[in-house]
Amino acid sequence: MAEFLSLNEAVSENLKEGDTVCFEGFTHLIPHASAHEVIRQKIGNLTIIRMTPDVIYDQLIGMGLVKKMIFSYAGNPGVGLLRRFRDSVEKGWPNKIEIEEHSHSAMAHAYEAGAAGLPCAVFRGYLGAELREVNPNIKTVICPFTGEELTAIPSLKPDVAFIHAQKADKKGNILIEGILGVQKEAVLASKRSIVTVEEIVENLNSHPNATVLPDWTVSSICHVPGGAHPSYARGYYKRDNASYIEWDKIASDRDGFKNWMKENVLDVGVEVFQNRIKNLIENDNE
Amino acid sequence: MAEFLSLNEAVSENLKEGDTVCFEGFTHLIPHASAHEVIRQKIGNLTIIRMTPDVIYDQLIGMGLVKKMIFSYAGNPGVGLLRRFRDSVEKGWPNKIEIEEHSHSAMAHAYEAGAAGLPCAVFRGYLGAELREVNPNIKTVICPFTGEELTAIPSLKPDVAFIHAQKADKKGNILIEGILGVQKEAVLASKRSIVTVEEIVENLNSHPNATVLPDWTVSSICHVPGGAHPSYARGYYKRDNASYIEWDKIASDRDGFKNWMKENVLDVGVEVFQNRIKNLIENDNE
Amino acid sequence: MNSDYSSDEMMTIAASRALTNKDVCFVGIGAPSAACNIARLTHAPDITLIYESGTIGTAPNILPLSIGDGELCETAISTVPVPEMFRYWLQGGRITIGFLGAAQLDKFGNINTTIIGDYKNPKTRLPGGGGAPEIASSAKQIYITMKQSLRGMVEEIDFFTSFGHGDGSDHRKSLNINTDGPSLLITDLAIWKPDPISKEFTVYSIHEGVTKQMVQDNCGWQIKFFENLEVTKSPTELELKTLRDLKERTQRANSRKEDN
Amino acid sequence: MNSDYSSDEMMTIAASRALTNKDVCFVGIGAPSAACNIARLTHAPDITLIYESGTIGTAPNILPLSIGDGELCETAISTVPVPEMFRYWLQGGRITIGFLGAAQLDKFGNINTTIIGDYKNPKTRLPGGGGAPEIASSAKQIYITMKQSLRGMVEEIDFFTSFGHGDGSDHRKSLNINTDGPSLLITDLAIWKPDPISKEFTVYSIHEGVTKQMVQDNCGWQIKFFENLEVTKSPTELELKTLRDLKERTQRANSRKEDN
Repeated sequence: MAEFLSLNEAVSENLKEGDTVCFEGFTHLIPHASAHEVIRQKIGNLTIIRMTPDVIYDQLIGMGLVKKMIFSYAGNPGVGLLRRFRDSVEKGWPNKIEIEEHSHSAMAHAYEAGAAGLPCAVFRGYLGAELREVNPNIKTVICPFTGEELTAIPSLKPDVAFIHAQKADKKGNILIEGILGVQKEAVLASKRSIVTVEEIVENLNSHPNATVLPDWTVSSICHVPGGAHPSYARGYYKRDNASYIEWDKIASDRDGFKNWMKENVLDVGVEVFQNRIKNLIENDNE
Repeated sequence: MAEFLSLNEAVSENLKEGDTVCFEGFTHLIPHASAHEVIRQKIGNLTIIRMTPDVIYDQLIGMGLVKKMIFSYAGNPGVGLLRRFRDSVEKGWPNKIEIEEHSHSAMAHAYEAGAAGLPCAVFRGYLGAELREVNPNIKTVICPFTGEELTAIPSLKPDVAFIHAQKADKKGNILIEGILGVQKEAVLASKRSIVTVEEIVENLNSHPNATVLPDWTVSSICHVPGGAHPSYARGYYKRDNASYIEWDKIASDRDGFKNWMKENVLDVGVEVFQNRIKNLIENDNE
Repeated sequence: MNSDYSSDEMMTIAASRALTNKDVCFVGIGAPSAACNIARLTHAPDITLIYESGTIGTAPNILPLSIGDGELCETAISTVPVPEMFRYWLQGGRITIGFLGAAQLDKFGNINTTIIGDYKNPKTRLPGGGGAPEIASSAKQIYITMKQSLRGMVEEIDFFTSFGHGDGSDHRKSLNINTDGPSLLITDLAIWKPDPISKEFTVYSIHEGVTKQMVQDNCGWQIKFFENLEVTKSPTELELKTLRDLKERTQRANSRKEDN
Repeated sequence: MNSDYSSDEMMTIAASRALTNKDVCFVGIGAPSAACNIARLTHAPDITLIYESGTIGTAPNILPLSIGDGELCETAISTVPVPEMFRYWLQGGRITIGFLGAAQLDKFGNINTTIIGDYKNPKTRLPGGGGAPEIASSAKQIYITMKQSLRGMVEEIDFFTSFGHGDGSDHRKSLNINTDGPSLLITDLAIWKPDPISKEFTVYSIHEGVTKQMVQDNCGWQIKFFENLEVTKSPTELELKTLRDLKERTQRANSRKEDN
């Protein structure tokens, strides 16, 4: 049953040094505030999972909190490469992270299989692709009816999933609308989950087939308006493209990165997020 | 790309003697009008698939159009057994159909795997269950990571899927709302598909995450108001429980069954369906 | 105490008492559905009811006649596609209680709803397993409700539609089934629990006014009783009123439909 | 004829011309996205555009900066979860054209977007494959767009992120890959198609004003040309205006956001 907590409490109660954790969001609804709280609490030695690690994973890596990353596309969408990730993989700063690399299809299947309680995902993947030569977690099974060789990878079952959603109702049911990504699967595949939301409402009043996570599937709910910034929350605020472009420059050198993190993450609290979206609020008249 | 046709044309263009066909609907949106059109056109030697074969499958079987049935629960929901199905299996009238029997979980997985383009579905199923002794299409695969023995069954890939939906837009995109069953999977798993709809509208104006089948995934669309009766269509009319209860009596003897079919199916046209729902129309003031 | 009630009502109410606010029930139609909703309307308002049609967290005002009635969707927190229901919710291990009925039941909680006679040439062809084979292995615990009869409670079932405790003791574990299996049987005459060692269903509580002999006379195997045999408390006024009101609302809603 | 256009514009417009109303395109960001939307806004209004964020049948009024921009969802027929996108829509075989870019490309259409150097100790760590490994095998055909350079079009790629025609000829079939693979390469200088037998990308059409030598000078392998080499028609006024208007709308929308 979901507990309503402050983000500070939710992170310290649910995430431990050495855990396997995912912060999911597919361009939309990326849980930035949660990642910053983890950085402030300096919870390290993490194995971080995400289909599309972008700015927050660059930050976690640059701050030295990451032991290993499982992923399928490490880029700053629409901008370029991830400079802190590259510095770690190419030069070992601040530490050389271990990587387990997959394709999007594989990761999506692995979350889906995790949510479905299966030990592995079976799909048609990696045909002729070299990742299967470098990733020992890509194996095969034979279809017992056609003899076709199919691909198998272990399902993803993180210790903790962080997601950001539009709404929770008073009971703790969570509503996600728009681009859904793999968030529902990530929560259902994980042992524990923390959901930050834009708003807490009396009733969700949602479409019968809308994506709703019942309260008993979630560990903690935190009211964090703006908690996805510079990602966006459909119906609330737009993507802050300028911030993504700026990140490329901020992350380009180690000192610049550290200074920015001190000023914008370590020395501030979760409340800064609601100021950051002020100029991005969705306006129906626009 | 979907063609708008009369149900008569759609059936004769898409369904052939000997085809494998499913009429899907999970209590809600069962395509009764389509099954009756198939019966009028006397297209036989069919392999019929459905998780929950009920009245229309009893009718197809009783009319001698069925060679084989693949299913997981053959009953008249809330009423009892299926008398024409029993007469075929127990006494061979009008012919003894072949059966391939599964569980709901297996059938749902098999449609899902068909939609996903896979040759088989892999899941955790039939543990200790005797169906695996009598159904040679239940096999196993071993998880290459944990060694767990998982269940595999062939994916379902019908020649033709029939479903009933609430709305099509002018372009042919289909909207389904409420209890969704396996209809989307059935259409995507099938080579061809026929969708009867309550209404054709200019724009669906639907929720972004509503269940919509794009026009290019459907073969034919037919405007058949009431086409699910005595099943129901959320937002249009309620389930006609009395008809389900009556069916038990109608199907209880061979002559009564044949007379009813002549009077209510063979000698009438698709237009009768809109009259049958007149007293069942959903009323918001109720 | 109220003695003016039927054994059916006693069965439904006894089953409802076994449910708690923390349970997530996979509900079948009939007695299980009534029991779950009585629990929701009395002592367990926060219980989660899931029907295999994909409706999660339903709170129907009337009892559905089928597992896919519109009422279930209208009152649900969310309605998901059926493949998702079986993959994420049942197989995903999220169900605490699976409620099953049986045409034939043996003492180890194995259930037959497939055929009477031989599978290839059945004497009576029953509906089949539906969701039961995987409910039986995926739900953390299985509660069974059925009216007792010599035809229904048999020494040997004709077909293993869903696996209970097999031949008893650790048979489930030996097949790598890691859930508890049948842990409660509620009949119109008694409440049964598996013996901790043998896993044989053993009478735990006899409904008020019922004798041991009556329970045995309506069961096809030689019954064992727990040592400290209890007596099931009769339905309270509230339980009985809640059940009867629910049934009356249901009947009214259905007849109104036909009167239209 | 209009000669006042960039080679980038020529590349995008040449790519757009290869698309038809019947196509279902799996679209990546950048040049592919622009090409698909120009096709939609000119000769192929009924083309279906799918982005891997789950948006099906989108018709964005401005170009998205990422594959998950809000604009894609708002204009889509339906937005589905990402696992469904990869299972039902890509793996299900419903995509006619997969559009890919490349950091390194070889003559057989094999693509590297993973690393430069050695996988364990890369000189440059690139983003990785994303959707590409399965797009390359599941989409009926693959169209590739990239600007030509000696660094990009190489004799041997450092990593097989996604498989094109492998070593050429029937290498795909021998791996049980039953789709066509790379069937078109559109660069800023030319249009290439695979040789019917060897599957080597061979220049089919040179953009107006470009010479054979220029194409060779910006390609790291020894080029072959089809016998009846064509000249790519320059962009029409309509094509150019549609592309520039789209880019202007996009820029305006993005800068307006920052001005707020």
